[in-house]
Amino acid sequence: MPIAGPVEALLGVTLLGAFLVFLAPDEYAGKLATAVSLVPVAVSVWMYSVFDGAGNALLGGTLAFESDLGWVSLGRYDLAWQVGLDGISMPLLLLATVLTTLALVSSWTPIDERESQFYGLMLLMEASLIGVFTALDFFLWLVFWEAVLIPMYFLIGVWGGPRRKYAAIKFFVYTNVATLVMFVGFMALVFGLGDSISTFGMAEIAQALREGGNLSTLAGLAPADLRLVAFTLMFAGFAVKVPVFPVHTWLPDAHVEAPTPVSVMLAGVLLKMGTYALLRFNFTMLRETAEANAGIIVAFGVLSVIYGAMLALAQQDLKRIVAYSSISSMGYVILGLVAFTPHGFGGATFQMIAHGLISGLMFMTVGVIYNETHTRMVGDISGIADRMPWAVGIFVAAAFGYMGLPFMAGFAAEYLIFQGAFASTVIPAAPLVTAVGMFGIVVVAGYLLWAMQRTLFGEYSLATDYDVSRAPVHDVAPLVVLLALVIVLGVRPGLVYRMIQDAVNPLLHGGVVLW
Amino acid sequence: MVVDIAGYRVADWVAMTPALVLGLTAMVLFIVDSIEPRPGSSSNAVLAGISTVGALGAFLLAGTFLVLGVGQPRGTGAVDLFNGQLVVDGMSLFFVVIVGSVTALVMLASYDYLDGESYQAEYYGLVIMAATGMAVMSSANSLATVFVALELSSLPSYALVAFVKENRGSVEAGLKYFLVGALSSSVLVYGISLVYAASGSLQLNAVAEALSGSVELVGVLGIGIIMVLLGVAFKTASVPFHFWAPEAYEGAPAPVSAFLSSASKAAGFVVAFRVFLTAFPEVGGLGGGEPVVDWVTAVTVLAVVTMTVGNFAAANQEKVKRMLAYSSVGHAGYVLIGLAALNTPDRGLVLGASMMHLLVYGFMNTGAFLFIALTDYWGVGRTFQDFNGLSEQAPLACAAMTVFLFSLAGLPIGGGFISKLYLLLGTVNAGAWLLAASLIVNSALSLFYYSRVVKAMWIEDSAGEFEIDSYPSSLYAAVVIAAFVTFALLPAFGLLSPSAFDAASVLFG
Amino acid sequence: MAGAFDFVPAIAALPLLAFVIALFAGQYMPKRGAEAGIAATAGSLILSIWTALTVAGMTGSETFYNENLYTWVAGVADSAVTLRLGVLVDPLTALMLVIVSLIALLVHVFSLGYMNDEGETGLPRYYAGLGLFTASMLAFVFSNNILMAFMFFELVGLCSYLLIGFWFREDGPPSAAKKAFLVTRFGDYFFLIGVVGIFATFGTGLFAPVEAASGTMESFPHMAEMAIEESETFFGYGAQTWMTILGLLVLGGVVGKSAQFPLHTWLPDAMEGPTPVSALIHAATMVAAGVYLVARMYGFYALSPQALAVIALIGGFTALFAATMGVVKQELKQVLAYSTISQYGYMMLALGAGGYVAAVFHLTTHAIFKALLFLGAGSVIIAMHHNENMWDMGGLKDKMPVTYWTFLSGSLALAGIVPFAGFWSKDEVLFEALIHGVGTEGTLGAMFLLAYAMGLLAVFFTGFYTFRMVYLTFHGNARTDVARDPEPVRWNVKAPLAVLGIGAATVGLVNMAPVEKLTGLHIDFLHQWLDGPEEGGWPDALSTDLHHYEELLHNVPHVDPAYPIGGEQTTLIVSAALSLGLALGGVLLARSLYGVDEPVEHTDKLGGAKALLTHNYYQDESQVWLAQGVTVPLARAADKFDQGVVDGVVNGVSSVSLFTGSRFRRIQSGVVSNYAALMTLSLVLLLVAFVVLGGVA
Amino acid sequence: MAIESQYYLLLSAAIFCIGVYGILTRQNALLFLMSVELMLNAANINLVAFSFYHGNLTGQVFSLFTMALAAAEVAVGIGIVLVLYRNFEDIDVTKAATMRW
Repeated sequence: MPIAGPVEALLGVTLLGAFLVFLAPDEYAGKLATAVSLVPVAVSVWMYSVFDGAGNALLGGTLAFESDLGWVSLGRYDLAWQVGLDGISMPLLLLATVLTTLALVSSWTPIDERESQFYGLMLLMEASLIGVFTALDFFLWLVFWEAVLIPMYFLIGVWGGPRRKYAAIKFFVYTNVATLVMFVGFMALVFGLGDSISTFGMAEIAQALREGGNLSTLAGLAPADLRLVAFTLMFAGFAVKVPVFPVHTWLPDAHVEAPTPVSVMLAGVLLKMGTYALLRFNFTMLRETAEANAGIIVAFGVLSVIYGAMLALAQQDLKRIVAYSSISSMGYVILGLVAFTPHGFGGATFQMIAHGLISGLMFMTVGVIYNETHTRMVGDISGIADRMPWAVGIFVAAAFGYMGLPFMAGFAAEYLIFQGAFASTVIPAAPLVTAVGMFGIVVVAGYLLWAMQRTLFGEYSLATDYDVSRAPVHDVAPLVVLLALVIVLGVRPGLVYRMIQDAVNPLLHGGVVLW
Repeated sequence: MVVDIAGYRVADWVAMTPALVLGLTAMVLFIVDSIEPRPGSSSNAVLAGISTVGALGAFLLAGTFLVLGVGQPRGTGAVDLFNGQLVVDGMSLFFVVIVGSVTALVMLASYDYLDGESYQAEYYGLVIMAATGMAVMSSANSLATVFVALELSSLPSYALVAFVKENRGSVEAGLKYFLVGALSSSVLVYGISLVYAASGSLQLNAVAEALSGSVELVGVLGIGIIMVLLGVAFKTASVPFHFWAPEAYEGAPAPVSAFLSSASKAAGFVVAFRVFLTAFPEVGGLGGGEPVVDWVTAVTVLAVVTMTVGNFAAANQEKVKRMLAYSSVGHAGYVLIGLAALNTPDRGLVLGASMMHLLVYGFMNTGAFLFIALTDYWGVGRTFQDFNGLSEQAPLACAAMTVFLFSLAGLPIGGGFISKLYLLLGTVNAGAWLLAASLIVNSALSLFYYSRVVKAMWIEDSAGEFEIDSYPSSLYAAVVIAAFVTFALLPAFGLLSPSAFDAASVLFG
Repeated sequence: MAGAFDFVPAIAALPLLAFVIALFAGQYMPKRGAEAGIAATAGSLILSIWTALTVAGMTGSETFYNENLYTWVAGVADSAVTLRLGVLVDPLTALMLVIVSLIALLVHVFSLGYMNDEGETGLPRYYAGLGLFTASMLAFVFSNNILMAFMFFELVGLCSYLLIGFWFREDGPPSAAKKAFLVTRFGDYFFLIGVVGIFATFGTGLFAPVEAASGTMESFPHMAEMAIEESETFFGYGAQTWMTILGLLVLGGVVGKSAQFPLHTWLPDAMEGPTPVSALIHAATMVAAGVYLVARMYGFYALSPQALAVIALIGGFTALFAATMGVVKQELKQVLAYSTISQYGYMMLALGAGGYVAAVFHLTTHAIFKALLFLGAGSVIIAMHHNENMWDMGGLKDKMPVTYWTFLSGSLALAGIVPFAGFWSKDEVLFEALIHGVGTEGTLGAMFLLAYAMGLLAVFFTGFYTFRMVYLTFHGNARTDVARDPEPVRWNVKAPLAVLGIGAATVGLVNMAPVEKLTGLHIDFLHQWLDGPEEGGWPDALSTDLHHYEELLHNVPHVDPAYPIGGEQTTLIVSAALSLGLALGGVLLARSLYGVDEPVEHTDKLGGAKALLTHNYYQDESQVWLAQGVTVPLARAADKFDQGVVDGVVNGVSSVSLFTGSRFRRIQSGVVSNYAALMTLSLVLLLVAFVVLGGVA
Repeated sequence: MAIESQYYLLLSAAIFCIGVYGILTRQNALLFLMSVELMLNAANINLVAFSFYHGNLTGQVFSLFTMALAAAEVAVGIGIVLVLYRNFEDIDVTKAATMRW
């Protein structure tokens, strides 16, 4: 058991870097932070290259870069510093590190006050995200899970748009309540298991629950009801982060008010926390309950897809459009998860990565255009393609990626989800439900094409009085990198899909089996 | 009567040394001040130094004893003094640690705060006196000692609140605190007398003994228990005897507010824990039987009402200090869960959580009030708007304040995260869904109003351009230390939590 | 020894390379990237021809090829399907490859004249688009499974979007591009469901079985066949029904791409794109993709009578419907656009009515002559300085002879005048529809006959609008100054026209089935080409041969030929004479109306029908209404609901709690006596609650 | 002969209630203090009576403590009342109501 593995190194570097950046003078903060953030990228890429995990972290798989130390002993329970990676968390970790670096680069232009604080907070957020995707002890995980809120609150509140204070506090309180609700649900399970467990190790609890049976009555709740209650509370809690209709309303506000790089992180990584948690907790630990209520769950998923898309159709603000379409895309993840098929789980997880990259790309592109035009309203801009050919080119590419163009990551993810959901034996009337959900791909094409036609093409005109010029290289570079990643993953999903499958398949095979 | 401490066989009273040290410090302060040729002119530094050292000493001694296992099962087992009028066990030492640390911080901060004030010696003396009272409260094992110690901590507190004699706010606060205090102490003592009537003794174990059998005068006993509960509620600033708190905390000098809202509250709770769990377990139905006087439910009601009233009233205050005062009421409600969510085999879990919450609270709340002291010192106003853009002037202090507030709100930036979640967990464990729900609602609300301060400091732009000229070193030091400890208690929560949970489970026999 | 089949992927790879080069290096090239495109397409053409020859067995090596080359997504778990990309080469593929790469090459060359010489900007983007399009189309053609087909199908859609919207600075093109992608995407939505369904049903999407090391991987049409024989059930449906459902879902994509009713509306708008693009994408190839897909998986459709009936009806109706709209159009390219829709209707009709060869034949000939017509139109447009209104033309015959004669050849083919290509193919289509309609019992036969009737009627209109176009454009007196002195065109315009002109006149020879039937000469080469050898060879291995299809048609939906009038030969002659007569009738009417020096509009004679026709039966209006009149208000309503109700609740909660707080504050009245009162009161309350009621019990 | 213990209880309860009544009705700080004293002494009655009833001296001893503390309390109280008078020119407890809500 290594005392300090690469994961600890990642956390250490980012935290240390964060404090260095806090102290750095504003004019160097951006460059310094970017430089610092390259270390986690390098480390995580190295980890990916030597990744030797197998199976699912919670179901007795062999973990990569595991370390397990005692932390706190509280009454009956021991909290442990337990981290490790499996095929699900590894790609998400990569997503977090890479996206952070790119977001940092894309901040150079828009962020022009209190830089050192901004970049320091960004690094703090990266550290917490790394923790979220690596921690395997519930309490430790919860620490990072909640820690994400703090930098996010400031990033939205200080550097955000006109209604930033409202958006920040809304995001803050909303998600915090969700966490507490989820916490109650999970704890009900833990106490339901009684003395059979003595730690908050997610693996231990997951396996205890999957063996079933040994769940005892708690406060007059019979085991079955207890499962249902716990599932409901946890689902409700995580649904806010995802977000699922009807608990999504914090998202558009947060997205619209947040500065672009923060939106990138929010859509790219933070939303994935929700689905990651759903996968780890609800769908891993309470399989039977999930299967029994698949009809209701999938309803939420499909509803989010269609409803989010419809809302996006009604928006005038480019950022709001992308924000609502994120709700739609995350709905697919729910659809895939609840299918309980290999491609369902795999596609859902892959969609987390794909949507992370594509929505990040989308927000960055909108940001680049905003940097030049200082407006995001569809009505204010037209014919930008005339002035910013490359940025617009990438915008078009990103939009088609969002529409699920083949050979881009989005298509792979969505197709796999559909494939999995269609064949699902759990979802009632699976083919029909899937078909309904799939209609999202038409609507998404609708609003994105409409928005592009209005803003990018036609006679050049601009409502704001700024002269639009080609975007600087360091604005476009991150876009190119992201686009490249999207295409690479679209042509060769196996790069991450293989390890994902390896990690999700055990979920489908009853008890604790290594695939 | 000898007791074994780390291998040395010493007289049993040695176990009380933490409290004695505090008492002696008070005496020393009086001596120093009285041998001073020109009365009332002894050096602030010397007095602050002595009292800080004394408090620190008590804190360290108690800590050492705790580590050495004095009064705990793994060590000598509970040490009874004066035929069990006083007892030294894990719980008492734990609370002396809280009281000592808070007092030390306050004393350290007071050095700058009192700069130029008159009657400094009296101030330090009174604080240490009150601290001594609280230390004794944590050991009090008889209703008599409880009452005496409680008064010993209360009387100096009244004076301290009214310390700034020429300030109407301070005086008004003192008056209200005193009147409410007098009323509640008479309620307490009447309750004690009724309990005595029913049980025929004041020593807690004896009371439990007497009440274990069949009790005549049940009604009397019930009235007595409820009155005792309310008498203690005054000390812990719980509804309905909380009315003094907002005014007292707002009107008193900030360090005193810090001292009262942290240490005094903790002392009140240790009394509550000990009295109700040592003397009235059977009566309350904790023995498994039908409850004779269902004080557990009563406490549940008080807990819910207290946290709700405190937090909702705090939600839209104009003055930061008063907001903190109300939030302190709210936290009393959280801690009461330790006496309410007992419908479970392992009650040590939730009670230990309460104790840990009080420990963390001791640092984060003290720190928050000391930050207010700092702003007083700078002459920054008291309202939220006055804090706008403060971070540009004093980033370090504001960062510390942010740590305090977010930790109070239960975010993972300080020990408050774990302790609060552990309270929530305790409610789940006992299946007390009502408590769980109200805890969630209130904690969410508290996040809202705490972050109003953070917003003012970091997000809002400063309206009035005040200039901060001097940075009071000792006050700063106190704030920063408090912040550091608050933060450190997140990773290092385990340093003290085992003793807390052990002490808690011991109390349930 | 590496045979032609090892280079088949290169057929698509070369244009892809051209795309990359043109995109990034285009602006540094003298012809702005055209070089890359021409070289690549030429290469593709050569490779395609080599492939075709190999398939024909002239190189002596194996005459077919079907391999999985790339595992796109490996399904690790047992129940997880594996998704692969692979290449299938059989005669159909080979034929289509040649057609596509040939026309792509010619269009590239033509573009030199149409774009470069006209001094357009943004040419690298243009040639990159053409390259990517050619690549995806070719890859689509040799896809060996339906998922791969779908993926490139979508890419083709993307390219069409990019190229239609090439002139993005104007308002029309971007809008048309959006419409094109959106309408086809709507069709592809059903297609995608179909693909998912096929994989979910059979675990494979192979068009034809693959001989892998692990053993034979069966194709899904064959599996479907088996399933129907054993009458299994899928998802609660009988095999027959389920296959029909899947087939119709896939058909959605076909209807979208091949611009069949009701998803045809995008094609006329697509004429906003540069004319060479119209020629390549919206006439010869992309639109053919839909029909090609049906032909590709004909073994599947042949299993479902309902699907066949739907296809045939859609085809016949579209043929007539579009032809009528073509009658009143003013712009040259508009007429061609509607004729395209109509002609693809014929192909669908043929496929539906079991005329597999006829459909492929018409696909071939149409590709040639429609490309020709569009390029001809392009050359006219150059001459007319991008004025497309036929009423501003006239008398161009003498000014631009090459264009005229080639265009005329194309028109004759389109109108279906013997002996031009169109005659042979269209005649075969109608003949097949007729005999199968008569021969098949029950509703299916009736449907075929109905479709046939519509198709036959459409022949007249086709003849009419074609020659209306010819007369208005080239005959009579020039009606504008530009027409009097048109801009000359260079070799790079004329050469492609010449090639295609000859083609249009002669491709009919590849399958003169009537002559064969009358004389017994075996000159129905296409028929033989698609029928394959009697035993062995690719038919056995792939079972994508005509013979197999006819078996299926006979066995499952019981589609059989029968000859109403006397024997086969008489029926043949009669039907040929009938269609030719109608066509000539249309031509002559056009001549009498517009073949004069100063033609005038006769559309008013149509009366009420005129408005209907000029507004395309209000198809666009209705669809626009569907998109904006229904969807947008719905979206707005959803937004209102979201802002008002869902978010309203959230904000409501917070304001309510704040209000509660402001009330709770009031308890703290500041007067100490009140505190005492409240304390006493609560003490009493507690005593009552817990002692009087609770304790003393 | 001894008096039944519940009579003592009644007496002390009566005195206690009188004290409470005083607190609720009197606005003069000193009267407020006196009422508190009444309540404390009510408690003392109980203690002494039941110390006799139970036959141990605990109660009587404790009542001595209570008196002492009551005295101390009054001392502090008077002090506060003094400064109250200095600041508010009155010893009406309801006057000092600047801080509220």
